[in-house]
Amino acid sequence: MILEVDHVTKRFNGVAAVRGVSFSVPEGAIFGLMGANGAGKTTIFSMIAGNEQPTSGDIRFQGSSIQGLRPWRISRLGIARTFQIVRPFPALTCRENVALAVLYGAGQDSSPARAMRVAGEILNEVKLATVADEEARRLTLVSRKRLEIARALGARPKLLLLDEVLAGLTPMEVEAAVELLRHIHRRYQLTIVMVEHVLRALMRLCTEIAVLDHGEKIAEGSPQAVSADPVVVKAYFGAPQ
Amino acid sequence: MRPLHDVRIIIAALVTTAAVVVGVLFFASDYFIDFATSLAMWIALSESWTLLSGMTGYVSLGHVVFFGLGGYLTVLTFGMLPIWAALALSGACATGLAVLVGFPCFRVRGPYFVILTFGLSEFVKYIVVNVEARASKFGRLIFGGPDPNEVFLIMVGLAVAAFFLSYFIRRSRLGAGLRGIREDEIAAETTGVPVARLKLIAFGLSALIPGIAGGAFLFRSGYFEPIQAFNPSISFSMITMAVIGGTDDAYGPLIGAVALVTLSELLWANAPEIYMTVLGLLLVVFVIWVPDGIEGRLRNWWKTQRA
Amino acid sequence: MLSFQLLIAALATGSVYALIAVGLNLIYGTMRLLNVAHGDLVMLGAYATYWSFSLLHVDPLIAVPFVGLLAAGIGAAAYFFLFQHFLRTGSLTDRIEANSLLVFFGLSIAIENLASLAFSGNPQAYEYLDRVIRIGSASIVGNRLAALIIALCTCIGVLLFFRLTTLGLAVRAIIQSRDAAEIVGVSARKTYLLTFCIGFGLAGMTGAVVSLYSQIWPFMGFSYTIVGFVIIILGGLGNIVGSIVGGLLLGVLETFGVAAVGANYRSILIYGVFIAIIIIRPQGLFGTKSTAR
Amino acid sequence: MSATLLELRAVTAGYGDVVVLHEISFSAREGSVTALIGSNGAGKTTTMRCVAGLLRPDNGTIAWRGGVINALSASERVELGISLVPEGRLIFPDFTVEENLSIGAFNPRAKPNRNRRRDEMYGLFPRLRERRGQHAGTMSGGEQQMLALARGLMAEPKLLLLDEPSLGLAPSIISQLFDIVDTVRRMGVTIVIVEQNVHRTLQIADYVYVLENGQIVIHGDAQSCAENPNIKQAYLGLY
Amino acid sequence: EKVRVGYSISRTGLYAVATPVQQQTYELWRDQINAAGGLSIGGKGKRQIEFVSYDDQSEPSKAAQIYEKLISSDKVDLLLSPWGTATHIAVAPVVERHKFPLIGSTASTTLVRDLGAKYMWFTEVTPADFGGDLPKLLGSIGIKRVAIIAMQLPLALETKKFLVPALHQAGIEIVFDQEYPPDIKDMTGLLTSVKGAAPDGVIALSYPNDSMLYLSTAREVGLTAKFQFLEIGPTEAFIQHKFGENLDGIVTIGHWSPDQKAWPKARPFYDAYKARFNEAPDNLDSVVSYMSAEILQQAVEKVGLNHEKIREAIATGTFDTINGLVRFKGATNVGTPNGYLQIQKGVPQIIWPDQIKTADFQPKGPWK
Ligand SMILES: Nc1ncnc2c1ncn2[C@@H]1O[C@H](COP(=O)(O)OP(=O)(O)OP(=O)(O)O)[C@@H](O)[C@H]1O
Ligand SMILES: Nc1ncnc2c1ncn2[C@@H]1O[C@H](COP(=O)(O)OP(=O)(O)OP(=O)(O)O)[C@@H](O)[C@H]1O
Ligand SMILES: [Mg+2]
Ligand SMILES: [Mg+2]
Repeated sequence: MILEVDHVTKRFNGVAAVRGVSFSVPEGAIFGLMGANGAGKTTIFSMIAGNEQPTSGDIRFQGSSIQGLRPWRISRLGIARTFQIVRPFPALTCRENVALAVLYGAGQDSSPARAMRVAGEILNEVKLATVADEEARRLTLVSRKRLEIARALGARPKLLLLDEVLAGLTPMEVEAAVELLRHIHRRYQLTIVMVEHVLRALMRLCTEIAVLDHGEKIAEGSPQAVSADPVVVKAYFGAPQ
Repeated sequence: MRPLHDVRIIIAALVTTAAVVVGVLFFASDYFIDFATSLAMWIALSESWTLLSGMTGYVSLGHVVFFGLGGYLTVLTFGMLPIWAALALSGACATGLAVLVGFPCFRVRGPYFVILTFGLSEFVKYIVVNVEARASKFGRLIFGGPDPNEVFLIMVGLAVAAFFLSYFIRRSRLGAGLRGIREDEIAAETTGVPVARLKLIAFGLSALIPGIAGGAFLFRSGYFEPIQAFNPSISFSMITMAVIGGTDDAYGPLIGAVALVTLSELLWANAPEIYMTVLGLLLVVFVIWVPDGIEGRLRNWWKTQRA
Repeated sequence: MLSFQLLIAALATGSVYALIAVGLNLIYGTMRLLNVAHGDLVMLGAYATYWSFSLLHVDPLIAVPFVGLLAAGIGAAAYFFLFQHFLRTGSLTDRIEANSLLVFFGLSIAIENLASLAFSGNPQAYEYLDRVIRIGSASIVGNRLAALIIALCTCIGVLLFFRLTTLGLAVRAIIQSRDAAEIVGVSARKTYLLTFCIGFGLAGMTGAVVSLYSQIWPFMGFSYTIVGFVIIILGGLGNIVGSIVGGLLLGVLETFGVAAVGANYRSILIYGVFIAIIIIRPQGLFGTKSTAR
Repeated sequence: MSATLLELRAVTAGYGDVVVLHEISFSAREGSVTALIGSNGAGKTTTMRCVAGLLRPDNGTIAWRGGVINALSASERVELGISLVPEGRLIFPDFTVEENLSIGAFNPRAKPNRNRRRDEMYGLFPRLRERRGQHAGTMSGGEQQMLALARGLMAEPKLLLLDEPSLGLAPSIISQLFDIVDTVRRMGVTIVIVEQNVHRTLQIADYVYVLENGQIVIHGDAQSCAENPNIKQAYLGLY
Repeated sequence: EKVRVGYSISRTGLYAVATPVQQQTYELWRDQINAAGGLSIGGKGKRQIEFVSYDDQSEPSKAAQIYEKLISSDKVDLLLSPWGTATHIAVAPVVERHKFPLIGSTASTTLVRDLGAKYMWFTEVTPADFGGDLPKLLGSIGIKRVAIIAMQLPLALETKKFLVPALHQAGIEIVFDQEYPPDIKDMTGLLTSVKGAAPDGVIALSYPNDSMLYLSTAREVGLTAKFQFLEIGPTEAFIQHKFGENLDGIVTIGHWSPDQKAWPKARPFYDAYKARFNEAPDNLDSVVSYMSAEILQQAVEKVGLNHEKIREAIATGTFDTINGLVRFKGATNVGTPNGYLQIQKGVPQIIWPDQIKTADFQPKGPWK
C-alpha cells in the first residue's frame, strides 16, 4: 500500500468536512474518489498533500506517517497534487511553471537549464507544447487544468492526486484525456488518486473507487459494484437514473 | 527563470567596471569621486532591495534598518577592529537581524508586511536613539577612517557584488523558487519549494550588503546620528531606483540607480529651486507611463529592433 | 495614573489620528494605493484654512467643510489625470503596492516642495479659540477641544455613510476582484472616483482641524502619513471601525503609555505594540483573515 | 416570433495582439435559450466576456434591443439586465456566502427585492443556506459554482449568460441546474449558455451555435443540430 | 565682475523648517552690501555679490558634496555656512582639504573643538556654555528644584550633558528627568508627571515643534513653575503668533537683543530685517548667520580674496558685529558672551549675564 488514509477527520470551526475516513491505495493503482459536492474529497487531498492538517487520524505514505509535515516535504517524498480551483504561477510561462516543479519537487534537479528542457518534454507529453512559452494567465481554463497536471508531473511524484482535471471537456476531449492519463500512468509508473464527477471516465480508468458523502465513506469497491450500489445512487445521483 | 548567464556579459561588466574605476581614480576630481561613490552605493542598495522585494513580492519599506545598523556597528567598533572586520561584522549582523525578524515578519504578507517592515525600522531606530541617549552620546564623529578613494573602492566592490548576487540568483534554482513564492506561495510550497526557508535566505541576503554599505557610508560622512542613519527616505530611495529601473532582472536596479543619481545630480546643480519638484513629477510620470521600468522598455525596444 | 486629564488628551490626539486613518484607509485599504502623500493633503488643508483665516478672516470652523470639498476636488483630479490610467494598467496593478508608493511619493515630493516655494519654509500658526476650558477635573484649550469634536463627528459620519450606503460593500468587492465586481454591477470607475474624493476630502479636513492647534509648515505631512499607516494596519485594512478604534488606541498609548513607562520609550512603545499586534494578529486587530483555497 | 434581444454583428475580439474571435455574428431572441458549443479554446468564454462587457471588441457591434452597447461598461450592462455567471466562478472569496448573494443584487433594479430573492436562492440550494456565514473562498469547488449561479440569478437578469455552469457539479446538482435553467427561462428570462454537457444542453436549447477557432461554423435550431452528424460526432460522442 | 559666494542650505527635509531665517539673513546681507555699492575687496574697489546656493535636502553628506562642488567645480570666491551642526561637521573635512576658509554659524557643539580645524570657525556659543551657565542663572533667581525634559536630538542631549553636572555642583535638585523622542505628538503624559514632581523650574531642552507642544500642554495641565525654559522656539515668529501673551515669562537661550545699547549695529539690523521680511529676526539663527557674514566681509575688506590671507585675518583679527566684538581662539568665538533671554511683553530681553542684560528676570505669571 503506497497510501493509507486512516480514520481521518477534519473539522473547520465546527463543520466536519471529513469524518473518520479510511482507505488505502495499492502501489500502481488508479484509485477513484467520488461524492456529492462538498463531500470532502478536496479536503482529503489537501490533507494528504499537507496543505491542511487532519483534526485526527493518520495518513501514511509508503508505510510511514506524513502527519504534520510541511507541504514541500511531502512533495519531496513523492506526492503531487493538482488544485481543483487551479492556481498556476500566473506570470510565469508554462515551461517555467513546470521547470519550477522539476527543480524543487521529488526530482530535486539542480540545474535550471536542464529543468527547462525536462519541462518542455513534459509539456509535450500533456499536449501543451504549443503554448509552452505563453504566460500561464493567458491560458483557457481547460489548458490551465492541464498545466496543473504537467506541473504535478514535473515534481516527479510516485503518487499523483488529480482533482477534477477532466471537468469542462467535451465528450470527445474526455476520451482523449482518458487516454492521456493512461499513458502518463504507465510512462511515469505512477499511482493515481483521482476525484472526478465525469463518471464515465472513472469507470474506465479506476480499479477501485471510494464514495464519500457528507464527509463519510459510504461505499468502496470496483467501479461496477459502486455504481450499482443503491446507497451511492441515492446519495450521488439523487433521483434514480 | 531568466535565460542562462552569459559569460560575455559578465566579462564585459567586469572590464567596464575596472576601466571606470581606474578612470575615476586617476583622472576624476574629488567631486566626481564623491559622486561615483554615492552612485555605487545606491546601486548596491537598490540591487539588494530587489533581492527580497523584487523577487518574492514581499515589499520591504524598512530596508534602511540594515543600513543604519551597519553604520552603528561600524561606529561602535571603530578603532577597535580593523576596517574590514568592522564591515564584515556589520554585514553579518544585518543578515542576522533579517533572519531573526524574518521568522515573525513573514507571517504577514501584502500590505501588512510593507508597513510592518517600516514599523520595524522605526522601532530599531528609536532603540538606538535611546541607547545613544543613555550613553550621553549626541552624535559620534570619527577621524582617521579610510580616505575617499578607499571608500570609493569599497562601494564599487559592494555594487559589483550586489549586482552579481542578483544576477546569478535570478538564474539559479533559488531564484526560480523565489519567483514561485511571488506568484503563488501555496502552490509553490505544494510543488516542493521550502518557502519559509527561501524567504529567510532572500531576506538575509538582501540585508547583507546594505549592512556593509551602511558601515562604508559612515567613513564617507564621518558622523553618526541615529535619526539620520535610519532615515526612512533611504528605504524609499532604494525602492524608487529599483522600480524605476525595473525589477525583472539585475540590470534594472543598476539602470535605475544610474538614471536617478545622475538625474538628481544634474537637476540640483542646474535647477536647484525646482529640483525636488521636478524629481517628484518625473517619478510619477515614469511609474505611470513607463510601468515596466527602463530596463523593460529597453528590452522591448531591443526585441522589436530584432524582429 | 488614570486621570481624566490624560483621557481628554488621549481623545484629542486619538480622534485626529482616527480621522487621518479613516481617510487613508479609504485609499489604501480599498485600492491598495499606498498613499504616502496623504499627509501632504493634510498640509494643504492646513494652509488653506490658515490663509482663509489670516487673509479673508474666515472662521476656521466654517472653513472646515469647504477645505474638505477643495481637497475632494484634488482627489477627483488625481483620479482622472493619474490613477484612472494607473488602475487600468495590468502591469501596474500587479505590483500595486510598490508602484503606487512611488507615484504618491513623487507627488508628495512635488507637493511639499512646491508648497515650500510658494509659502516659504517658515512655519505658521494662528491664535484661535485660545481659552482654556475646564471639563470636570480636566482642562483643555478650546481649539483642541474643537478639533476633538470635529474629528470624532466626522469619523462617525463617515462610518454611518458607509453603513447606510453600499459603497463599503462595493469597495470591498472591487479589491477582491475587479471583474467580479463589474459583473454584479459595481462600477469600478465610479467607486474609485468616489473613494478618491472622500479619502482626499477627509485628508483636507484633517488639515483644517490640525491647523486649529498646531504649527503649519510644508514638510509637516510625513509624520501624519506614518501615523495613519500604523493605525490602518492595526485596525485592519478597509475596516473603518478598526481605524477609529485604532486611532483612539494610539492616542491612549501616546498619553497613558508615556505617563506609565516614561517619554523616552514613547516611540519604542508605539512601534513595539504595533509590531506585536501584527505578529500576533496578522490581519490587524479588527481585520478578518482572508483565505485561499 | 419574439424580438431579438441580443445581437452580435461581425464581432472581432482578442487579447492584445492575439485575435480570438473572427467576425462572429449571432443573436438571441427574447425568452429563448441559445446554446454556444465548441471545443476547448474555441472562444466561447471570450464571446461571453464580450457580451458581458469585460472585454471590448476590436471590431463589430454588440446590440441590445437594437441599440449598440459597445461603449457600455460591464456594470452598466448589468443595469440593462445582462448577468454573467462566469467560467471559473469569480466569486468574492473574502465575502461570506450571504454577502456574495447580497452583492449579486447590487444593481438598482434588483436591490429592492434582495432579501426575498436571497431566500429563494437558499431554497434552490440548501447547501448555501447551511453555509451562509462561511467565507466563499473556503467553499468546495461545486459549492462555489452553485454560489456563482445563485449570485447571477440575484441580479434579476433579463439576459442570463451561463459559462459552463455545470463545471464541477455532481450529477444530481447538474440535473437540478438544468431544471433551474428551464424554470428561469419560463419566467421570461433570455438565456445564453455555454456547456460541454452538450446532450442536456441540446434538450433545453432553442437555437445552437457551434464555435470553432473563433468562427461560427454551424448554427441552427436545436433539433436539427442534434441530428447533425458533425455535431453528433464531435460533441455527443459516446454518450 | 561679481564676487561669487557659495553655500548650501536645507530647503527640503528634516531641517527645512528651521532654515528660512538663515537664508533670509544671507539675502539681507547681500542686498545691503550690493545697495552700498558692493563688497570692498582689500580696499581696492567694490564688487557686487552673487550667491551660488544649493539645497542639501537636510542630508549632511549631500552638503559635503555640495561644498566640494562649490569649491572645485563652481570655483566660488567665498563660502557661507550651511544650517545645522551635523551639516557643519560634514562640511569641515572638505574645506580643510581645500584650505578654504569658512565661518560657521548655526552650529553649536563641542565636537568641533576636537576637529582641530584650521579653516573653520564658529560664531555660536557652545552647549558647554548654555548648558553649563544655566545653573548660575537659576542660582541668581533662587530656583531650587528643577525638572528636566529633553528631546533625543544632538543639541538637546549635548546641552543636558553639561547642564546636569553643573546643576549638581550648584546644589540644585533635579526632581524629574526624562527624555522624549523627536516624533512625540502629545505631552500630556509627560507634563502631568512633571507637574507631579512640583518643581519650581522646568528646563525643556526642546526644538521648535515640541516647544509648541510644550506651551499648549503646559497650559492645559496647569504647569505653574515660576521658571520655564525652552531651549529653541520661543523666539520663532510662529510661536509668537500662536501664543501671544502666554509666551511672556518663558526663558530661552540667546545672547542678543536689539535693545542692548553696547552694540550699535544691533538695532539697525533689527529694523532692516523687520522692514524686509515683515517679521523680527530670530534672536539666534539670524544673528549668528549675520555675524558670520559680517566677519567674512570685514576680513575680505582688509585682505582681499586670497584664502590664505583671509584665514590669517580671521584667526587673528577682532571684528565688530551686531552682537559686539568677536575674536576667535581656535575655532571658538571667545568674544560673544553666553546669555539667556526672557520673553517680556512679547519682546525677548536679555536677563543674564548682568553685563549685557536688558531687563530683569520676572517669575512666570499664570497662564492666560
Ligand atoms: N476552511 C474551511 N472552512 C469551513 N468549511 C470548509 C473549509 N474548507 C472546506 N470546507 C467545507 O468542507 C466541505 C468539504 O469540502 P471539499 O472541498 O472537500 O468538498 P469536495 O468533496 O471537494 O466538493 P466538490 O465536489 O464540490 O469539489 C465543504 O462543505 C466545504 O464548504
Ligand atoms: N487573457 C488572455 N490572453 C491571451 N489569450 C487568451 C486569454 N484568454 C484566452 N486566451 C486565448 O483565447 C482563446 C479562446 O479562449 P476562450 O477562453 O474563449 O476559449 P473557450 O472556448 O472558452 O475554451 P474552454 O472550453 O477551454 O473554456 C484561447 O486560445 C486562449 O488561449
Ligand atoms: Mg473538490
Ligand atoms: Mg471557456
